[in-house]
Amino acid sequence: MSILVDDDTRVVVQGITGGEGKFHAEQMIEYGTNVVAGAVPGKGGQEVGGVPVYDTVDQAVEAEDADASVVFVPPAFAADAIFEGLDTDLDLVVAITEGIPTQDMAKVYKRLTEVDTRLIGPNCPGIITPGEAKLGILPGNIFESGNVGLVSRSGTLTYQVVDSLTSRGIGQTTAIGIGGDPIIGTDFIGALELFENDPDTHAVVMCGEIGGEDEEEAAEYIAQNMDTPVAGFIAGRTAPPGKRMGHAGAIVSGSGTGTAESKINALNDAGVPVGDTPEEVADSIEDLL
Amino acid sequence: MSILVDDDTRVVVQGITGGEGKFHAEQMIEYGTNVVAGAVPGKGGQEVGGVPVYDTVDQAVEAEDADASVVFVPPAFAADAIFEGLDTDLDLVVAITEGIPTQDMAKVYKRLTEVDTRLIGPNCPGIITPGEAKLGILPGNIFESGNVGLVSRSGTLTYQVVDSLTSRGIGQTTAIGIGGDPIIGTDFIGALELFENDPDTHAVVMCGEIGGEDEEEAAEYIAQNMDTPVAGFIAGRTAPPGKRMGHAGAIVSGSGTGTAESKINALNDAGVPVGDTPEEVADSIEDLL
Amino acid sequence: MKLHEYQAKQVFAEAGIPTPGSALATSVDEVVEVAEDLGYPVAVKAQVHVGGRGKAGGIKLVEDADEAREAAESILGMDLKGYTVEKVLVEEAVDFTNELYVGVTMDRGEGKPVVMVSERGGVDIEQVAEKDPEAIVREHVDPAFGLHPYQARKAVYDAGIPQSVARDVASVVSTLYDLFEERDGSDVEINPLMVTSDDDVVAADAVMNIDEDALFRQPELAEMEEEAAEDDLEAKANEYGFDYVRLDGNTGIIGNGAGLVMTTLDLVDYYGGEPANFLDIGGGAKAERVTNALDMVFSDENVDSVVFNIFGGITRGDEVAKGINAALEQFDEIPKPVVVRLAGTNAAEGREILNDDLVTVEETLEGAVQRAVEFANEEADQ
Amino acid sequence: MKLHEYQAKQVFAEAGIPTPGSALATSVDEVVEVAEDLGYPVAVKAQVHVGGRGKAGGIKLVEDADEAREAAESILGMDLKGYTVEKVLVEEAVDFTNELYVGVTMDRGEGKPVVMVSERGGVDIEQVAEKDPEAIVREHVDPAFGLHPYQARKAVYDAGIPQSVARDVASVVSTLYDLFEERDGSDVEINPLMVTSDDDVVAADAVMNIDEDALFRQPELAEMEEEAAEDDLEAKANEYGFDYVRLDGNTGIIGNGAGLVMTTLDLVDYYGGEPANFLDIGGGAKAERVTNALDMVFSDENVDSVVFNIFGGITRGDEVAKGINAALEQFDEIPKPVVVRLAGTNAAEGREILNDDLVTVEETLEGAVQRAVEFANEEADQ
Repeated sequence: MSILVDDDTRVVVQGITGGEGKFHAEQMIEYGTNVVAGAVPGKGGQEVGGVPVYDTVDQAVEAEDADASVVFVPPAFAADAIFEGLDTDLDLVVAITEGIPTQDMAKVYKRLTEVDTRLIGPNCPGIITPGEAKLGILPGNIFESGNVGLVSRSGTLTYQVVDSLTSRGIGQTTAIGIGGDPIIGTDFIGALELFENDPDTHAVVMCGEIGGEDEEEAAEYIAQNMDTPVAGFIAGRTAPPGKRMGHAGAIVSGSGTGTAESKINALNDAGVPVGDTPEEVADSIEDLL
Repeated sequence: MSILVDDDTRVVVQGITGGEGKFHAEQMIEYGTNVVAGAVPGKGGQEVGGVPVYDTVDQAVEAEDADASVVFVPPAFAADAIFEGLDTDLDLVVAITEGIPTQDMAKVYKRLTEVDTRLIGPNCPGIITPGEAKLGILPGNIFESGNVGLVSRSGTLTYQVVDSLTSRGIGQTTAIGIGGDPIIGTDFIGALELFENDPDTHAVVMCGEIGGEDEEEAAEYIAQNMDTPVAGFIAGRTAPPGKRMGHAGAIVSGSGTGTAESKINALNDAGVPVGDTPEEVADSIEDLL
Repeated sequence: MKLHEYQAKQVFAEAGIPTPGSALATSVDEVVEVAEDLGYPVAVKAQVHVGGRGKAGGIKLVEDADEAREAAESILGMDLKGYTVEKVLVEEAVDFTNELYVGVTMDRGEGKPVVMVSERGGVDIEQVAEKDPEAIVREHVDPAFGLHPYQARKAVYDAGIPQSVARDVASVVSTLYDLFEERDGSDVEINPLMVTSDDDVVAADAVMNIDEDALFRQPELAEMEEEAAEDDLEAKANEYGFDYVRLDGNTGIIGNGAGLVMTTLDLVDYYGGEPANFLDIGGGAKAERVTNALDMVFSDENVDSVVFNIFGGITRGDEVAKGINAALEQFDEIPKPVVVRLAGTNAAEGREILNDDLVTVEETLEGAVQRAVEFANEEADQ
Repeated sequence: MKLHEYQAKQVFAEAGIPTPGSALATSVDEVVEVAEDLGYPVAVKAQVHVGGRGKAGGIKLVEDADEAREAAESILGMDLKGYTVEKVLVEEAVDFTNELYVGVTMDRGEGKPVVMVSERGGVDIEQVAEKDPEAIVREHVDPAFGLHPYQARKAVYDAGIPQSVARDVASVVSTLYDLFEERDGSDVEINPLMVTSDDDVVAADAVMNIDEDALFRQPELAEMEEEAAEDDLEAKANEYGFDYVRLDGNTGIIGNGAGLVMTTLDLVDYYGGEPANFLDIGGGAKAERVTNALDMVFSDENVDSVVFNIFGGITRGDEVAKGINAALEQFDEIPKPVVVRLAGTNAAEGREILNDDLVTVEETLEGAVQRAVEFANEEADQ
């Protein structure tokens, strides 16, 4: 089993005719993802990688019965594309785009309270259920099917941890990059809840980083609601206050909230071992399984 | 019994220091309504009619444990006042103000889908439970306690019908003026539903007028969901298309929707007798009781 | 409140919607002059608030100065469904390959603005809506968010607008929505939105109706309103602050409260009369407002009698009666018979007070209306 | 992106928020000249992105020309927490009776903007927030609707702002929110908002931080950014389009992906080294970007060694290795030792390709970091 995406997921790629969109749509298809359509205004009637392109998401969903979309649309237009996905009654929208203005995302976040669609991202690598489907830019070949769930605010850090797991023969049910922005659709708790309810996920890796209080809230959630064991990692222990560390969301505020220390303590208090290095996280998972 | 308001309703008057607000707050108190506070920015600490005034609705509710408000605020500021009422977790907001821009009301209408508070109005005479409480500008002395519910888009037309009922010795459970604007908080169906669920309401008078399709939808609701008998009246049979008949909402569109004929037919089809004159409505109610 | 085509086009053009070159003219010479400046062919279009101007002869396409003069002579001063044409818009004729429809209005049932796009422009869109509703694509807008750009595109693509102009049409739709929102529109339309052989789009007509309740925050449009008012009586009603609608009959009607006034109209009709107007004087009945209301009704030369129907609610009937007396006593002679019906709080006392020498007092609404209709029929027979 | 006080005040003043009379000066003479124009007393305020300027001697109140000259001499050119002061704002001193705080920021947990008002302005508001959170009233804003006027009033009244200035403060709050929204603010504050003895309110300081991801639609503010940049290396990073943060250590760090780069920093610290910077070169590793990244890191004279950590995901390791080789071969001599760690797809092939003459190749992240820290320590010891 897996969470959110699998063999049956029928995917629309929003922005499929752009450079990134085209490249990753083809990669997704190559991985075996059931990409059924693209959606790009003005490009209706074209084909990319054998997939028909429609002018609107709605038309793509109508014609190809899609239930998920991946957004590869430049930052200035990405929030609009996400709204289009959310308003089209999909089950899942995955927004890869980095650099969406925060106030655009605040509006999207409001809209999320009004619809049943789940949003992953933005500014995320996407989601993968190894061997079945990937929606996003994750390198499929480093993943292996198995029983560890993975949720992370970061892309390459995820790959680093997955690489350690896979090289030890530990496979994954599903891996989700929730994204490095201050406002995201699915937070740690949202992902952890899904893993907790997935009988095939026997342990979860949670990779956090500085900024916000999402990890602290997740720690509380884990302590109160999870039977599935969790191992953690927090990036940014050495980050100075007030500086944005690459991700728009990775910033320790001047008043000292969002520090790695606070997050590590919260996780430890919740019984979650937090590795000092990525390899230590893989060690913990080996212990927990 | 009654619907929505009674002896226990604790009322804040928004705009109590204005001419209208002051006059009607005093009338409401004189009628026996439990007016516990006023709210007017910048007038906190004053008193009107023995009632303390606060700067915000929130402060009034906190201090006086109010659960309903009546809005007597000029049109330019009325939507803001309604938002303030809706966001303060009241059970009921009654907006008397006439002339609120429709687009302001569209935003209020959206907000109504997000809160549990009920809005009556705007551009309405308010609501009265005879002998217990009135929130609005209705002339209390023409009402009498009894077992007929009344819901109307119009003020003086309501009084006309009530006068006919009372003079025949037929009293009322509650009378609601839902308002003459194109976008209102509580429509006919909303009010009819409450009357249907009130065991003391044995019959309902529904006074509609031209414009919109609210009466047609109410007719369908009556046919499908109501055991309580309803008698109807529709004003505006002689109104020409494209002209606003006093109320912002009372207009037969150029394409011919919103006509009195369509409404009368729909009500007749739902088994609702529609009087040619107000007296005929009172006749029907006598028959139905 | 309706803007004239030329006013709406000015607003549209300022917002960036392409419109044909044009100028307003009020005389035949001016029409020819403007036409020469623009270059032929031009359209000469009557500026009156009447639908179907084209069919009624209010729009003419002209190829040269002679035709322009002829058209101007026939249109300026003509009577178009009761309105005298005083202004015409002289406008470049657009060489189109296709006519589209775009509009934004308030869907009161949904409580939301709705954007409409159709490939079937250039005809009576309300007929299209009735006979072939599928031909008009509707996209509702959440007023808290405003129109998302994707929604403009969706409406355009779903309406089957050709790819070659889809982007431009979507842009017009977005601008139109912005105008609707920023200018407190109640109904904003372009019909037709013409597509030229170069795949440009041009607003060949323009409708812009404004929410009257929002004019207080639209001073620029409120100024246009004065210019747009056409009926003297309706202009007078604006001045007095009355809700007034002029009708064709001969029984004048004054009352308080829209629903009750409408009901009075309906009863006039029910009892065989013909209502001359709708006039709501609002709450209470102060002498000055009563005077103004009577002035309005008597200014309508069709009026043969007046029914004055007041339901005293909070305001007591005796006070209302005093106001009515004071107003009536200002007339040397009451020009047409007036029937007064007074109901509600202290109605009996009020009826006592009313001056029987000046008016006929009736106790019931039905009785008052019947009496006024009789008076009107008598006067009309004289 | 942070605006300077003088830039933020300019934006606030244009939006209608009252600010004291002021002018920017870059020389001692200019300070005196401006001060004379404004009239004494004036404040001379260092324009650098440093908190607690007052305590650090960056703000001086002066009463006459001599004092102004003295203040200008001490502040201009001074080192304020690592930044050299090149500009000062000379500003009318406000005679205040009370100091308030108003601000708007994004509450990321709620996903909503939040308006903040406090009667306890003029001090470090973050300390107030920590020690006496009740003293700051917070009102969350639904971003679809924007700030309702009642919310501005509610925040002001709940904060206990006196009736005499409540209306003006609410108006400043509304304007501040509009700026936050229209200018894509991430953090907009006035601390203190001074209340004068005439019950006027004046923004005595101004903070305006802009969402960097929104600068594309804020051209006017983007221009101010250049003016505001203070660190040469950070300016260079902007030019190259890198996410770069300068730190105090001597181990340079280059990597791809924010999380992985942060992790590399943390490991440098974990293994006893000190990170010199955060530098994310983003996806892939084209030769040009690698060259630029190395240029950046070597431009920092503190750097004694470099760890280059690339996780090849979609981009294959062999391709990454070629890019790194090509970049390194452009150097006549590699200024400081570089350790490369390559992981992910085709990592082994990539490691084979890497030029051992120019860099030290490590297989694991831990190994690479340890090696780079050793190099840094060795270099530092020389």
